[in-house]
Amino acid sequence: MSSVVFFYLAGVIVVSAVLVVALRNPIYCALSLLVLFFHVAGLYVTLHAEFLAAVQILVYAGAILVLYLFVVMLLSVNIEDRFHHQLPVAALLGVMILAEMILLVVGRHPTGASTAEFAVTSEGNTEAIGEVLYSQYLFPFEIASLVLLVAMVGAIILAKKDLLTGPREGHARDTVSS
Amino acid sequence: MTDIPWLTILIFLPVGGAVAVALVKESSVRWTALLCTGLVFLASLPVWFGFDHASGAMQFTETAAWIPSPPIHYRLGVDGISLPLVLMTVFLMPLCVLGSWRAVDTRVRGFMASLLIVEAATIGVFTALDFVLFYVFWEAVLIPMYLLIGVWGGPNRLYAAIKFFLYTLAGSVLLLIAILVLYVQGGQTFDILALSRTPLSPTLQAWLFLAFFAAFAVKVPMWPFHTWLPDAHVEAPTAGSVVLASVLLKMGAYGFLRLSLPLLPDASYRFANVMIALSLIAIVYGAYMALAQADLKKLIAYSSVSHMGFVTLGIFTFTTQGIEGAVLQMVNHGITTGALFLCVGAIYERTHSRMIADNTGLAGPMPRYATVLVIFALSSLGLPGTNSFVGEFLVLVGTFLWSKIATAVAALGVILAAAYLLWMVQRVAFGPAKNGGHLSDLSLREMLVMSPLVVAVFWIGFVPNTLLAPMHESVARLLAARSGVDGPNAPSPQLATSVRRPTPAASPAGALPSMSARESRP
Amino acid sequence: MLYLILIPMLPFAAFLILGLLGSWIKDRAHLVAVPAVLTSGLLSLLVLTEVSSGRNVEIPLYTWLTSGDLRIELGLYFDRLTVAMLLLVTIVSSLVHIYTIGYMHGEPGYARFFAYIALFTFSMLMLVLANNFLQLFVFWEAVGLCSYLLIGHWYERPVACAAATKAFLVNRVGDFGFLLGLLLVWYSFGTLEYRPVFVQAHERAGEVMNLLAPFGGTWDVSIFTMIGLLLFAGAVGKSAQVPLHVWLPDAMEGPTPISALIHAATMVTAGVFMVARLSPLYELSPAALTVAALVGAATMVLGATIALTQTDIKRVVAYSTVSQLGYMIMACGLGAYTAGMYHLLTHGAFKALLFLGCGSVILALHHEQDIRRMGGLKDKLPITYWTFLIGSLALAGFPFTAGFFSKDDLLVAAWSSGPLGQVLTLLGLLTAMLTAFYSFRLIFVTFWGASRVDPHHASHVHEPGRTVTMPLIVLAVLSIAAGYLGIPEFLAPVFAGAEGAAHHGGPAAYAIMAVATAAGLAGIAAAYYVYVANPGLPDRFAARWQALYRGSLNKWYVDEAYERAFVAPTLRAAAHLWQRVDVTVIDGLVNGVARAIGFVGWVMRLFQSGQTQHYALGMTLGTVVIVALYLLL
Amino acid sequence: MTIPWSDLVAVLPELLVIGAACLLLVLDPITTVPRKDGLAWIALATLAICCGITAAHLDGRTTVFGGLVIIDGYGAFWKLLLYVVTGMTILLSLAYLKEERIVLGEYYGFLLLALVGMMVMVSAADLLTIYLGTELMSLSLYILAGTKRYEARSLEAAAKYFVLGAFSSGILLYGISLLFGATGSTKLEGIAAALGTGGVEDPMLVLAMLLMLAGFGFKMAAVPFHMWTPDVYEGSPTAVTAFMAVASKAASFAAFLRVFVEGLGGLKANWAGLLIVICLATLTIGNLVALVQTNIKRMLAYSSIAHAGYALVGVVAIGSAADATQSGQSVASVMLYLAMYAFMTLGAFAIVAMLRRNGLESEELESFSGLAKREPVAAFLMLIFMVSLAGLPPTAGFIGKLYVFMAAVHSGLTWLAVLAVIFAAISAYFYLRVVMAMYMRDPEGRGAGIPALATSPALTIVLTCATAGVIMLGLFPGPLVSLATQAMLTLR
Amino acid sequence: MIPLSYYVVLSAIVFVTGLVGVLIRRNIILILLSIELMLNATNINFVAFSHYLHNVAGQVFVFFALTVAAAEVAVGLAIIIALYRAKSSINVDDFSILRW
Repeated sequence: MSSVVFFYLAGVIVVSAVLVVALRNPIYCALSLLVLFFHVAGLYVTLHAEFLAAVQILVYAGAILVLYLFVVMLLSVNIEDRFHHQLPVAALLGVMILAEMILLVVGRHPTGASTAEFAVTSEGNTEAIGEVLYSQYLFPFEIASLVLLVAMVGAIILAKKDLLTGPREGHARDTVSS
Repeated sequence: MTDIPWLTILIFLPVGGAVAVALVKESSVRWTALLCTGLVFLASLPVWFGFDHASGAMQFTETAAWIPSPPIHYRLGVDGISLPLVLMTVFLMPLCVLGSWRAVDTRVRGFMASLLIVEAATIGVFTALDFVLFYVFWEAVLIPMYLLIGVWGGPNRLYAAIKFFLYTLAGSVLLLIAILVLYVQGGQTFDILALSRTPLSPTLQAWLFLAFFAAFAVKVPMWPFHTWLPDAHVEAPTAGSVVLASVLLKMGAYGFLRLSLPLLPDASYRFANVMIALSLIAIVYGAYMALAQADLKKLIAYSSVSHMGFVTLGIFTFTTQGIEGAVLQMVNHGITTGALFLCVGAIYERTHSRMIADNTGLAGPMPRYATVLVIFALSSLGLPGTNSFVGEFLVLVGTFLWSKIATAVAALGVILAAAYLLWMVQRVAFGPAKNGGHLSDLSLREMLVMSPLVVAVFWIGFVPNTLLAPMHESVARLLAARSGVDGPNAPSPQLATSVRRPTPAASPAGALPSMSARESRP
Repeated sequence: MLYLILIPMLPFAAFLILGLLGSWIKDRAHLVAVPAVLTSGLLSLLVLTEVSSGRNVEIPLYTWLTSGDLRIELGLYFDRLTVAMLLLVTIVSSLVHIYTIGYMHGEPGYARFFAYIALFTFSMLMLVLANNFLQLFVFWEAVGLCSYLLIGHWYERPVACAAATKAFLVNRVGDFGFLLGLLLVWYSFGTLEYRPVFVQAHERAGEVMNLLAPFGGTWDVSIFTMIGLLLFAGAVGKSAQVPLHVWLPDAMEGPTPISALIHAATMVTAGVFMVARLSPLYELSPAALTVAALVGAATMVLGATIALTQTDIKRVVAYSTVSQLGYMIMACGLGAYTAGMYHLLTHGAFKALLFLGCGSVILALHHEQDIRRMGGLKDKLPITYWTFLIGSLALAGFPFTAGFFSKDDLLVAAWSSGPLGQVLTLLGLLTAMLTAFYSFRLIFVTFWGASRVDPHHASHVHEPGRTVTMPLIVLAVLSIAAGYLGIPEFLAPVFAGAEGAAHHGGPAAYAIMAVATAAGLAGIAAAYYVYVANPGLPDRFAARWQALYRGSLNKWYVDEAYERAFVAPTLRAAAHLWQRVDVTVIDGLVNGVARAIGFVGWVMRLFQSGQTQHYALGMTLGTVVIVALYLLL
Repeated sequence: MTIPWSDLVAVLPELLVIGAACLLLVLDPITTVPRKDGLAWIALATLAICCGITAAHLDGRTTVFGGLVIIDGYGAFWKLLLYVVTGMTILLSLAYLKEERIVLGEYYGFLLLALVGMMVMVSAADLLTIYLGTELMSLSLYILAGTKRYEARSLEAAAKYFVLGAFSSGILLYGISLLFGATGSTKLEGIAAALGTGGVEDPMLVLAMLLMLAGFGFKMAAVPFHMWTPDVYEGSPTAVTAFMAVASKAASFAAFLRVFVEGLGGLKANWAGLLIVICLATLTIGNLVALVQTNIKRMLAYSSIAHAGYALVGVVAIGSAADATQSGQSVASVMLYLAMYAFMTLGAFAIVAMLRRNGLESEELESFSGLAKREPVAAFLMLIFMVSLAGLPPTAGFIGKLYVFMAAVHSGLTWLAVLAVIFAAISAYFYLRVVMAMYMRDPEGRGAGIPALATSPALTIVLTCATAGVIMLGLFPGPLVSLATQAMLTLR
Repeated sequence: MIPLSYYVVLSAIVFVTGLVGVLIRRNIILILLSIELMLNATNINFVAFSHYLHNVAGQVFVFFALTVAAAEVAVGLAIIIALYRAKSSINVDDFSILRW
């Protein structure tokens, strides 16, 4: 049963991932990414990480992706006519890397933990995470908040319109006309 | 007397002078520089007179901790080998300043400052007893010299300057690694004297020798690493050429003497044949090159290659005479070649050409100049009674003990030297005056520059012992250290003190025609 | 004894004074130089008295240099040999000094000239007085220097400068051997002082060295032969022996007094003196002596043959000098040192005389040197003529002149030295005839016959002043008297060890004397027959024996040969070596490396395309490559 | 849930800087343009205080927050260095922003936030903290790179930096995840323990290690992860470039060393092998491509790559060191090298930043022509920095190289040292080109066309500090050496 | 029960896909999407490992990774907008003023 679920999820994840990369229309890409997010969340559930699953849906699907779509719309990005000309090299490379990884990862002699039969019960649940987050992970939490702060302020600075034209574009080299 | 740190004074007085030059007002820059170099010369006199001829040990030594770990010290000292070189340096510097009194009229400040820095650094090289300190001074010479050539040089100066810089640098970086290897392998110390007491495996010695060789051979310069020299000389301003020829080249030879021989005795001895071969090539080849030159400075540059060949030749004969001759020859070359460059500079100031063809028959309009030129030319071709003869003769004596054939080849160089120098004199000094009487003869200032050199030429020529006496003990010690080592082919102890015809065992195979009569003699 | 030091030092002092204050002293230079040289001449007479009483004097000067066990003490060594040379040098030098006053009068380089000849006198004296090999060599070179400076005295003349350079270089070639010989002496004996070496030499006769040792072969040669030959190379250069004789005739570009002093009487004889001085060494090496003898003989003949046809008055005398030096070297080579030295001294007198004679002729004719534009001068220049005649007679070995005695001694000694000697004696006799011929050719062409002098000089050709003529007279006297001073007896003790009882006398001696005299007279007669009796003859001879004539006239093309064989190739080689090897190969490599590095950088730079995704690709690719490397290794 | 106060005290410097940063961000809108300089001075003051606090941590080693953060001498050394560098950058920016007329109070805030990120990086004991620190630093730098947005180059730089940065951090994160999988922990000591108990053979470990290498390599600008460097350095505002070139490189090296020595120490042999390749590549590319640059900033970018290569020589020496003391000395050598490098690079960038031509920043090599004629002092300082970068005595650059190479020789990597030193000789060429331009060429253009230095007190201070650093550390490196040796001991 | 390696392989595939996406898409937005793929692959790893190793740290890591991802997206999109305003293009290969 569980394996069926896994293979379903895995299949969809892989396919949607490929689609994200392969589709021409950005909108479709974003949407297939959305599909991917949901299935990843599903995967989390099967791994007893319900909290993360929820966050995945909320943050990724709810926030990030919407943001993407918003920007795509805003900039009215048209359909990408062609891939970057280094496609063949990149593809080849991708295959090689995949081969290497699988070689290295699967070729490892399994440590006892990996094949352990008993399921994880307690770790997955929310308060466990909450507990650690606010006690021993307090400091990283703070840093994370700073990261977000930087992101916010930075985004504002970068996107603020009035700052766009330099005060001295008069003699500024290759000045941007806005 | 010795409680005053004379050597430190010698090194840092010029540095102070450079700072002063940078600060004083434009008009008095020259005088400041002259004063400073003069003071340095005076400061060297106590060292000269206070030096104890009877001891070959380092004297006027100073030690101060510099960097705790690894233990790098500020360690100075002079012995009979470095003393003459220091003296020569401080003796020449005031003349350089005087010599470029008029020649340099742009950015005099920087010029004099660079000159003083070079002086400080070279004195440092000659007196440093800590390997890192030595290296620091060694490299510190490069930048000011680079500026001297590149800023105040001739039309093609950029090329010459960068070539000089990179070539010599490329050689000396390997020295740095060698130093580190020595430190790691040789008992965790940078003290040159201590290192000279630590035995190293022959293979390691060989590698280190090659590294040293890269640094020193380029500096000397030995054939075939000499090609930077003509370019640098031709483009450099007069004083630059003088410093380059008289002082910088000596650093290389001094390196061989102070570092290769004592630290790597076996390797030095093993490579001796190669070194001698290169020196011989340099002697003859340089002379040939000089024959082909139409540019006075190039001619003298190539003659330097030839003369420095004598120096390296003498060093690697491992004989008292050879080494003492080499050291003396360093000083001689410094004086004579420096003087010749000053001569060229003097004429360049007048005719603005270094070409022989443009400066002919100067004896008519400039008798004093012609006299001086002839004197230095004769000194340079090793005429007895002048300084170079003594040096070359001693080197030849030393070489003769090493190999008669080598001596013959070297002596060939003497003939060729006579050829290109006299030919030069014949064209430049004699013959019908080309650019008529309007050339002014040497001015009082120029005579002030030349006369000390003339005196030096003849003084060393007639009383060489003044310079040789301090050397004896140090050289003896150097060779004793060599023979002390029980290397694969260590010579008999008596070879060290004075090589009275070394036994074939002591000499590289076939280097010496053995004299069957020897055996019959007590 | 210390006053002896003054002998060399007075001229040196004169040199210093003139050298430093010359520009101020100017025309008063002779007031400094002449007294100095005269005084040292007188002092040498004092030494004569010292030495003739059999005592040799040695005065150490100072330790010149010490290094290891090499220790050179300069010193003065007086014995009969040196004193004889001393007198020759000082006397001739003094006379030349005086002569110069008149000859160089009004020249711009007046003071300089005196300074140089004073320096030369000093150096020559030191050379003669040397008590060790190195001192000998040092002043050997020093006199060479003076000769160089004096030949080039008129530096505006390119010819003169060229001649000066040539003289110096050719001598250097000889000195190359000398230097090596010197080193070998030190190497073998551990000292460079004469007497220790001589002492050791006797004990160590027959010592050999293997020349092929470096190449593993064996070729044992007596060290004395090696030393002898190497040192002799120096003599060959200095004394203008074949094949290094080429510089001497060119040296005639110098002022005539110089030719008299340096290139006739003193410096050029240094080689002979050296061989004589080192006779104890040479005695131990028959081979070296034989070489010397043969070289001497060759030079003797060659010089004479060339002298026959030269038209430049000074060159004729110069070649005769070459030839006479050949005589002396030959004599020494045959072990007849006394005779050699004897001839050296007499020759010094009459050859100086001849040169000074030429000088006064040239002076009278306003620097005309070509004998074809002379003639009939005997009435205009009586003193010159008569002195010149005496000189020529002495040169020709005319009976009862100094030349007669010395040359006769020489030939007799040569004959008595063995079969080789006898062969060479015959050559000597032949040469004697040639000598007589060319010297009287000179007399007849220059002083006899009709005047061919450039007309607008002809009118006021007159005998030069007393300063010029006086030396001529003195020398003329000497060229006679030198034969009666018992010089051989004076010198003999010096070489007592060297030459066995090479006594003269016996029928052979008289025979040779007779033949030599005959040869001389024959030569004179022939000259008279050809140049006075029927003047047409020379041209016909020339026409008849074209080749011979040309050869002789062009000095057997030796100079041209050297030019082709050595000078030109060297210069060409130098130029090629520079362009092809130094600039192209060696420097090319250096710059090539630099350029290559730069090029690599330029290529690598192209990877930096500015395309973000290329960069990403680069990162990935790099990772993959590294993994691959890791997996492989 | 309990808030560990003691731990909070331990990270007081971080908290202070954070506070200052927030303060600046808040104050910025309410301060008028002329008084914005005040913000900079606030930042400086904070840094001064932090120096005081951190200096107290120079010895000893305590882990806080359940082993996520570690307060030790090693971190303290880097922090002190970072304070100094940031301080100088702030001063430089004072002059620079005024010159470029960029009115942006947040600027200093971001500098400080980046500093926080770096501080976290150097004192992190857990891959999570390191990751967060890195991201904080990077994000701030992305934005700073883009602050000169009226110049397309600045934007492009920001974009490239961001894309590649995100890419590399993705790779890094993947590596971390694999490492977590392989060792079952994200704490360095946990990892070390896991490695200690076998599992070194695990190929997944190798992959993880490699991916992390790529991630850090990107920040350290090591070949082949260097390609962003020239573009971003050239495009960013010069003051920011200086900050990137010095501070972020130093922090990345610090974190890198901590991870690979403390965490992956067990894999020394493996990563040393990989690093030799990277190191050689870095030296080659950095030095050779710099030869052909005509834009000073770009040249300095390549030179910074090259210097990363020299520092890597020291790292390789750590990897192949025979015993603990040697590896310790090697660590110290790397620390010293980066410290020395910081001063000379900052100095060079300061001069480049303030070199003005027609009132514009002029980065072309030609614009240095004849600088010595009109700006003797500036030219001389630039000369000193160039000489130091070339590694010639008697400057800091030489001492740094001396130590790194000694470490290499100690670890038996003489051949590597030889190669490195030869590259150093080659590098002299492009540094000297600047000297050549300044001293041996004549200025082209006239009037305002002639480049001149826009001097200001702030700049004077920066240059004084830099020069003092370069010269003093060159002549008397003793104190710093002992400091580094002492700090190095706390790294295990 | 699914072996751990399955998850790892899955994440590897997703990761590589994202990586290739970064290499071949010209539109910055899509490049960012690809990067998101890579991050998700990472997260899958973390969660899987934390599950199998009974270690909650992995999940915490994912949590923070999410946060950072969000932040990156914010900054990234801001840059994109600025770029778009400046050049009216968001194709990466249009930006190559800076090169060589």
